[in-house]
Amino acid sequence: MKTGIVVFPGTNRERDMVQALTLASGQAPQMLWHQQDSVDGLDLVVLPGGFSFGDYLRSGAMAAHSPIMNAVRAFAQKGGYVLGVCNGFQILTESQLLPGALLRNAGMRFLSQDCHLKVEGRDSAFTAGWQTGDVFRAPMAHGDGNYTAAPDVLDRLEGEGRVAFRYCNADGVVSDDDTRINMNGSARSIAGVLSENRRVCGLMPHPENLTDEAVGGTDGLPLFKGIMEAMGV
Amino acid sequence: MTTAAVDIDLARSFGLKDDEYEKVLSIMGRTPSLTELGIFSVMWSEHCSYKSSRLHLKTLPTKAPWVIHGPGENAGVVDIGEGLAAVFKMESHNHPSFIEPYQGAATGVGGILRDVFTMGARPIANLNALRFGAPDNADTKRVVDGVVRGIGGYGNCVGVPTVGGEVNFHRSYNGNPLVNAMTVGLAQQDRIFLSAAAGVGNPVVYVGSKTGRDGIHGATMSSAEFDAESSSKRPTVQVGDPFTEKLLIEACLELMATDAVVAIQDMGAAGLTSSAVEMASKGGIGIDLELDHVPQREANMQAYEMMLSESQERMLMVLRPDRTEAARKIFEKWELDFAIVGHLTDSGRITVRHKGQVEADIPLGPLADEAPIYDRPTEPYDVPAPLTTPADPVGIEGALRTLLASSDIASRAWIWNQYDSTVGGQTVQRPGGADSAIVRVEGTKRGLAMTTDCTPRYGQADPYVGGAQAVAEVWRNLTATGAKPLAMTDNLNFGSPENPRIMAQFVQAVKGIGDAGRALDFPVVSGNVSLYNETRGEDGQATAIQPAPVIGGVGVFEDVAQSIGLAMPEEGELLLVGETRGELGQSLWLREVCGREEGAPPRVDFAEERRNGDFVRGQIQQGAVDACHDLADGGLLVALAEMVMASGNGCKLQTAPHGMAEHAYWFGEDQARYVVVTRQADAFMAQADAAGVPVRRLGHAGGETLQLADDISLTAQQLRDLHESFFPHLMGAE
Amino acid sequence: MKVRVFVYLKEGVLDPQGKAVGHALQTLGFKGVEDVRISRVVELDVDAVDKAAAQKQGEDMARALLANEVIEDFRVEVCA
Amino acid sequence: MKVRVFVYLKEGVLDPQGKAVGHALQTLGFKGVEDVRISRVVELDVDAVDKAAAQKQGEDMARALLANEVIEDFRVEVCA
Ligand SMILES: Nc1ncnc2c1ncn2[C@@H]1O[C@H](COP(=O)(O)OP(=O)(O)O)[C@@H](O)[C@H]1O
Ligand SMILES: [Mg+2]
Repeated sequence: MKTGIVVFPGTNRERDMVQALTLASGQAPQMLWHQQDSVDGLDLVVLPGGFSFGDYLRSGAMAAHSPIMNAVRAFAQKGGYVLGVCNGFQILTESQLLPGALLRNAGMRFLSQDCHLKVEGRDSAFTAGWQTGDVFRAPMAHGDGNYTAAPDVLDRLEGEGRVAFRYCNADGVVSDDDTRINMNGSARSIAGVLSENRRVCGLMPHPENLTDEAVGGTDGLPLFKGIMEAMGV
Repeated sequence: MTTAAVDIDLARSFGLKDDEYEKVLSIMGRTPSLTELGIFSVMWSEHCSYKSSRLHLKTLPTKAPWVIHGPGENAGVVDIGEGLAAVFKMESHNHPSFIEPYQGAATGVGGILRDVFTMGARPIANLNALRFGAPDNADTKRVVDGVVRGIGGYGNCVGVPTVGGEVNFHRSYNGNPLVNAMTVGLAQQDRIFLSAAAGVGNPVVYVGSKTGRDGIHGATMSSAEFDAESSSKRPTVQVGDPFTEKLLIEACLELMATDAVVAIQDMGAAGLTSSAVEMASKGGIGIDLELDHVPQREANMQAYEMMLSESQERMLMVLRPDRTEAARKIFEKWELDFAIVGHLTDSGRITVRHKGQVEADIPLGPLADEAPIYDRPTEPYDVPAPLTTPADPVGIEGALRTLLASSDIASRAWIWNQYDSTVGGQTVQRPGGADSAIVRVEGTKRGLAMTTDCTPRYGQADPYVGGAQAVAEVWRNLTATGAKPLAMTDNLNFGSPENPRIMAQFVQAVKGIGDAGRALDFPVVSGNVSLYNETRGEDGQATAIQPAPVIGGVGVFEDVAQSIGLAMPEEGELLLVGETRGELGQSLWLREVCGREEGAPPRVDFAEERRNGDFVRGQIQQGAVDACHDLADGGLLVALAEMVMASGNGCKLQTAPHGMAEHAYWFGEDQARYVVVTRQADAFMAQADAAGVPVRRLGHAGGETLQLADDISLTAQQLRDLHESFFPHLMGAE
Repeated sequence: MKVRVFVYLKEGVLDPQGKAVGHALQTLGFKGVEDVRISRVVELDVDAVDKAAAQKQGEDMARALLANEVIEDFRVEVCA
Repeated sequence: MKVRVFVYLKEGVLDPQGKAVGHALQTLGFKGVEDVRISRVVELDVDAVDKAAAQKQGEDMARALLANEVIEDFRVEVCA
């Protein structure tokens, strides 16, 4: 199986992602520069976290127009797997590969702390490493993670089981209005969503930063194991 | 601007003293041009020349077998094994952070990052030491908000985790906060880059952002005290562009992996002037600059402005001529400006040309060597007498509650939750988890421990102890995680050196740092001096800050898996290592509970410090210790409460020993002490006895409360509620 | 020609920044303040033959990059 | 009354956002684009008896919070 990690100017969590993917699959991913116009031969494309183009204007906006995103779009249309984390999620919504948008955190401050996520369903490669309803810990590090979409879009996402992860507390309690749980103020506590074919996934927190026992724990590892399994690694 | 007549009045307004201007005249043999005067004034400013501090800094210990480069380079370089080196330094951005807290702090972070990656190191961690005015001062909230956002805004964007730091509040910082930023980088020992230029004819290359009229005279400004007029003298505030900095890091490191770079220097204070002068004079060579080629952001920039601009995110390099085009390609890929702005000569002079005119032509030798050095007078300092233990007005529980909620002890989570501490994927201990932050060395089992510390109230009372204690505490914080302390950087923040009392503070603090460093085998490898931290009140009186000789330290683990944190485990016996005399002079208990800032600070005994620390580290490295916390602000009981809050596990404590006031035992700030939690208490005690290290049994880990006696029992949540209330309250409900 | 592109959140999309600023203004004692909305203005010089062409360029740039039409609307002004 | 406060960076102050956006627009094929500056507009409703009072309130709010006068200038417009 071949994975690639896209690097935009300002991307800064690509090394974290290399580490996680290598731990999960035993294979080092390929690095893709944003000006490449092809992702041929890959099975999974990852858009990692960071501040692509400084996050100036809007997070992810300028990256969404990089040459490589045309290739990623075509790749996704053909059923390729795409994972976007944090800035990667913002780029996927800006590219309209995923619905909705990510606004400034409700508290107007950058949030860097652990949150808990609830796995809403295990019928995607990105969630198959857990059981439905599982709760896991993940670090957040973002200023614009406040997920929003029109009410009918939100209804559809829920109806089609395309909410991948929701913010919750350590006991799995979800509470949209509790700023200690849904810290960035996301609509319906949504932390991660899936595309219609469930092969494109975006989420704000960083499971890749908890994949190594020596560095904080392995709570995030099932995400990567699940992807590998789905692709037969 | 070019029309301003150069004379002694102009020289004074540039910050030069009359005799300094005389010296300029004699070096030049004529009246200098405006640009030349500008170059002299910034090169001879306190900030660039260290004219008041240099004599004293020379006394610091700077050598050890593991030191690769000590002071004199952009950052210190230390051997951490496996052919790798830690590269680190601390830098202040105090005055700009009062004027514009966000940009001041942000550009401070940008500047220290450049000092580290200039040397070929990838920055792997940032720390910051912050000192703000009294919580009830009108400016404090604005400054805290801007500084914290600025540090986060810059560090988060460049993708360097901010893993540690410290914060104090005191009224002496009301008009003059301290923002000291430290960066730690990682390099290969055989790929360290220095700034000495070499090779007559080699091109001088400018990379990064374009030059604007930012911060002209920032270097002289940061050496001038604040007064009512300073707002009108404000240079254009420098705005940081962390995105460009990120590109600059990647482009420079990519270039440094080739053999193109002969020398490289960031453009920090005094921009193009200091970088060009330093590179050429360190290389004993001359330099010709053609300013027409400098990438410019604004129209009609004068030579004077370009030479003094402090626009951010710029670097100057000397390249091998045959590699220049390959280098250009790298910077084009990263979409950064790249321009050949001059070349090296054998003239021994800096020559600046603009639009066909020679705007400056100065002999480098005298510019560097004849920079003024002052042995400034000092006035003997009265050190207060030790305090007789005062009566306890509130009881143990009341004092604990007060201390946990007080400004200097309260949880800093509100701050560090705005800093990305995990980016990079190597952060083993985030803020709050251990006495030092711990970052794994990518691709190895090794780790680095890092911390910053200073206790200004001790130094206010006794500057020598202030310097020595800061070093001891840093060394202890590294030790408490199991790391081997390697070296330190310092950031010496003081008032005006022209005041003999302040100069005495400075001299004594440096002496304390030096003595501690020698005794602990903990050399100084880099540092920074920030003077004139004073505010002039309406009555015209200058009030100096509490002196802050801030120390940043780095230690190493051969196997980072052996490191430990401070969180209370579920079980184990609690032991107190070190002798307790119950010293309450200058303690937080005295200040917060009794409202008194009095007495002598706690004694710092280097032999005791070293003996206890070496023993504790040895035990940690053997795997005998499950958690460890050093004792500092607030003393024993505060340390225990911090351990309980970190995990939620409680502990049950024995009563205080007889023969000492209870509050002096629980809240005294005696140095050289640690709390350890171990499941091998008997063996630990026996070995301590053999090593001559005093150890006392404190009680046991377990349960859900911090339990002192039957009537004092606080749950972790109760403790946290007290601890976590200060910042949200200060910053207002959000 | 100078073009100004105003980009603002669509009616119905919560504006966290506007909300925070409104709150802060009230805390500062500006009592009657309501309905704070913050928008972005991108000012730029374009190379256009006439006002209509400049207007068109502004709109194209807004659609292509300056606005995210999922959440934002925009308005273009050509100033002389 | 509706008040608009325009807040923009002072002449000469670096605008990293504008710089990056200008660059991106050129990459997207908008060739003649130059001198991109990004500013913000705060629109709000104030409780004021007349235009002059609204103008004054807008200026007070700009000074107190909306603009950072160290690096930014502002302009207030009252719209009916
Ligand atoms: N207090 C100090 N102790 C030790 N070294 C110092 C101290 N202050 C400055 N230095 C060293 O002097 C050199 C010049 O420092 P500085 O001017 O702050 O560097 P930069 O030009 O990068 O800002 C550096 O090598 C620095 O480490
Ligand atoms: Mg430097």
